[in-house]
Amino acid sequence: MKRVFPILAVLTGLLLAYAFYEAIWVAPMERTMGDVQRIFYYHVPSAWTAFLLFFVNLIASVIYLIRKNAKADAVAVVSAEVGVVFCTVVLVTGPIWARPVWGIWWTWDLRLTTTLVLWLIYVSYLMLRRFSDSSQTPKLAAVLAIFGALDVPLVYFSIWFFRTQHPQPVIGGGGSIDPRMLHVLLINWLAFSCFAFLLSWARYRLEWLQREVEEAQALESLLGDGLAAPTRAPLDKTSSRTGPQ
Amino acid sequence: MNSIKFLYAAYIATWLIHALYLGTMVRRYSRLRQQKKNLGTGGK
Amino acid sequence: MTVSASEIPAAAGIISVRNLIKQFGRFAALRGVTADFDAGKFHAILGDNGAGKTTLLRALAGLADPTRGTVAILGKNPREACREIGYMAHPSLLYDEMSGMENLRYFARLYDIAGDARCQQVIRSVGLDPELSRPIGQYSQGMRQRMSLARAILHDPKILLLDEPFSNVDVHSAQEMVGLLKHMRDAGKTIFVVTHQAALLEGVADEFIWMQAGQIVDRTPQLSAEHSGAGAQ
Amino acid sequence: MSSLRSITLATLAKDIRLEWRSKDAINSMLFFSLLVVVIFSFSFDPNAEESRQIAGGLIWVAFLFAAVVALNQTWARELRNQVLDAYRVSPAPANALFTAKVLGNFFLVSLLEALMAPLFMIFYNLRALGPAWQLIPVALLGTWALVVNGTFFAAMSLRTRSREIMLPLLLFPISIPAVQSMVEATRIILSGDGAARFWIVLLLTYDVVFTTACLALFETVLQAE
Repeated sequence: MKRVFPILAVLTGLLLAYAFYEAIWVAPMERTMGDVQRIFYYHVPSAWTAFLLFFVNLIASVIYLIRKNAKADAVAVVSAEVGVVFCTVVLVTGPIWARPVWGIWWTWDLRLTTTLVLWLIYVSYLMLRRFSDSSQTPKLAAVLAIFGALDVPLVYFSIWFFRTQHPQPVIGGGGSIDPRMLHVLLINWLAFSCFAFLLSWARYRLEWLQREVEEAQALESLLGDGLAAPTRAPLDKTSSRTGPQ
Repeated sequence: MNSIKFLYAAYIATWLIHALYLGTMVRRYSRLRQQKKNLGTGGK
Repeated sequence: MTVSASEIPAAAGIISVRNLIKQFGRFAALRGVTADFDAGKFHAILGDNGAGKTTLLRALAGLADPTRGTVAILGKNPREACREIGYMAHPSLLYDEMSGMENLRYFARLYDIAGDARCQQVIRSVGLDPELSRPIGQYSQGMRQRMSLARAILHDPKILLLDEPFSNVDVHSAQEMVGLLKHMRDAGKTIFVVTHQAALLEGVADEFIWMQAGQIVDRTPQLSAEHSGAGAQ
Repeated sequence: MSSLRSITLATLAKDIRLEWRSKDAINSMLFFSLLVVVIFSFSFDPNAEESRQIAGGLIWVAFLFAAVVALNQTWARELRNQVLDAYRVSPAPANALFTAKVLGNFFLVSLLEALMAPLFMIFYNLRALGPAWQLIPVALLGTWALVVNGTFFAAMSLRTRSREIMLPLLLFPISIPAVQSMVEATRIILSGDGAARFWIVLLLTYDVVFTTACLALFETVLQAE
């Protein structure tokens, strides 16, 4: 198991490099916007990856609420955190792209605004996890994740209708796309998805380590009180290392 | 057209964000490994 | 981890606890409590602060979900058996701005008890006057504890879980409350009292349960009997 | 189930009686809302046409802050003596408590809005060009959207460290579509250009979706310990 991670890391690195090469040289230059349009190949895949991660978070939260197993909760934490990172990338590259093309930093474009609202929802999700330290944090966070997911379609429709009222420039342009560009886009998306998977896996192992250390400290604080409890804690002797609950 | 600057800015920004995140993860990882080692020796 | 009723062993007395572990983040409040309690007994739970007494009581009342292990009340999940559980905590669990009668009338409604008769009867049984219209906030600590006890026994539960019922209550009131509890135990109720004033229950409680570091370390019929672990005040 | 209704009414009656007796929440709410309205009026001095465009946003942001202050008080009385534990131990269904609290908050916030709206009309000398009666459903549905989620998240933030700040952090992101619908609908009604029907339908959907979610998940949040 240990060896797979570095191999996957190298493969992802190569894939990212190849995708970068495709985006910079291979993809045809866009007639109107010129080379700056190539931000598209980082901006859009990051958004799709972020939405994918938030979807994973929803699934993991629902599973946790039903079966209460700690692994689903850990996956929920990881997917939310890595999702927010990718969302940040989208929210940073968006304005950088809009500035040279339309001369404005921010446009209430449908996709960009939806991403912004999603980012706000999942940052509040992470805040809730950090602020509530009770043993029931996972349950509260799972409930909030479901609320967040229910909110997404409503956000999308409210902004979509708002856009029809006040049309504004659309990032990434609607309508059909040059097949070669689409090809490069998909390669980049594949590369970023692998990278996201790698990040999530590392973050998952970090989360598991954190929980193990937390549980060990909990036991330590009780045993460490120097109390010679006559009946040794059964937890030490009998139950094997079943991993943190 | 100086729009190329924005292209590089966007790409750099992307990897800067990912690098920052990886940095926090590595820092937390080493801090936890340290705590785990302390636990092993029973010291606080 | 809530466990479906079928998995819980039925025949093991009125309350059975199996390897109960409760963890609050880093702090393990209960570290594997396994015990059975019979009906109609008066149990005193003793131990230092942080021994897990209150957490155990809350787990029995269904207020604290076990991190691991199971708790069965009358063979059922604590929350399913809540009609048979009377819980009294250190805080009064009453509204300060309302009088005793108003409070009980509201809680009676939660238990589907209509009319004031039961409320008046219970208030009198704890030695208070039902017509007292002063809000709870202006009661003395002793009166507030008695009204809190009244709320706990309002729906005539089989099991009473009382957390520090005598704390900072004058000796006379405390003895009166002990007398009332003794009377209820004789009437067949199962009573658990978490307290630091073990001396009050000398000769009244059927069993003294000593807790320490999240565990039951000993169970003795008398207070003074030899036991290990924490001393009683 | 009759017990659900009777417990809801009993809890609501108890809350109203307590609120009537102390009146501390309603007084502080009123004064806070007045302050918000006045400060908003100072900071903007629009002419007639402009005021119709931005009044919608101002009014609803003012109501939002007043509502958050009210929602933070929802569980204050239950927290003082851990009365929630008495409720959790009883066989009473969690949704009865939740419904009673939401209705209580709804009346309180609606009362605030009813008192603040005339002030806005005066300060901004607003006169709706569009169908003014449509403001009623917008206000009712909008207030319900804020209150139902607000009460739910207030209960959720009871378990967190910094309770007062946690509620807005949880409530605002989720309420963005609702607030946007209210603001847009009000703007359309005041300026009279276009129909607010879409926004009212969206608000209705929002209310239905989140009221269902709250009723389904409140038990989990209340019993979380």
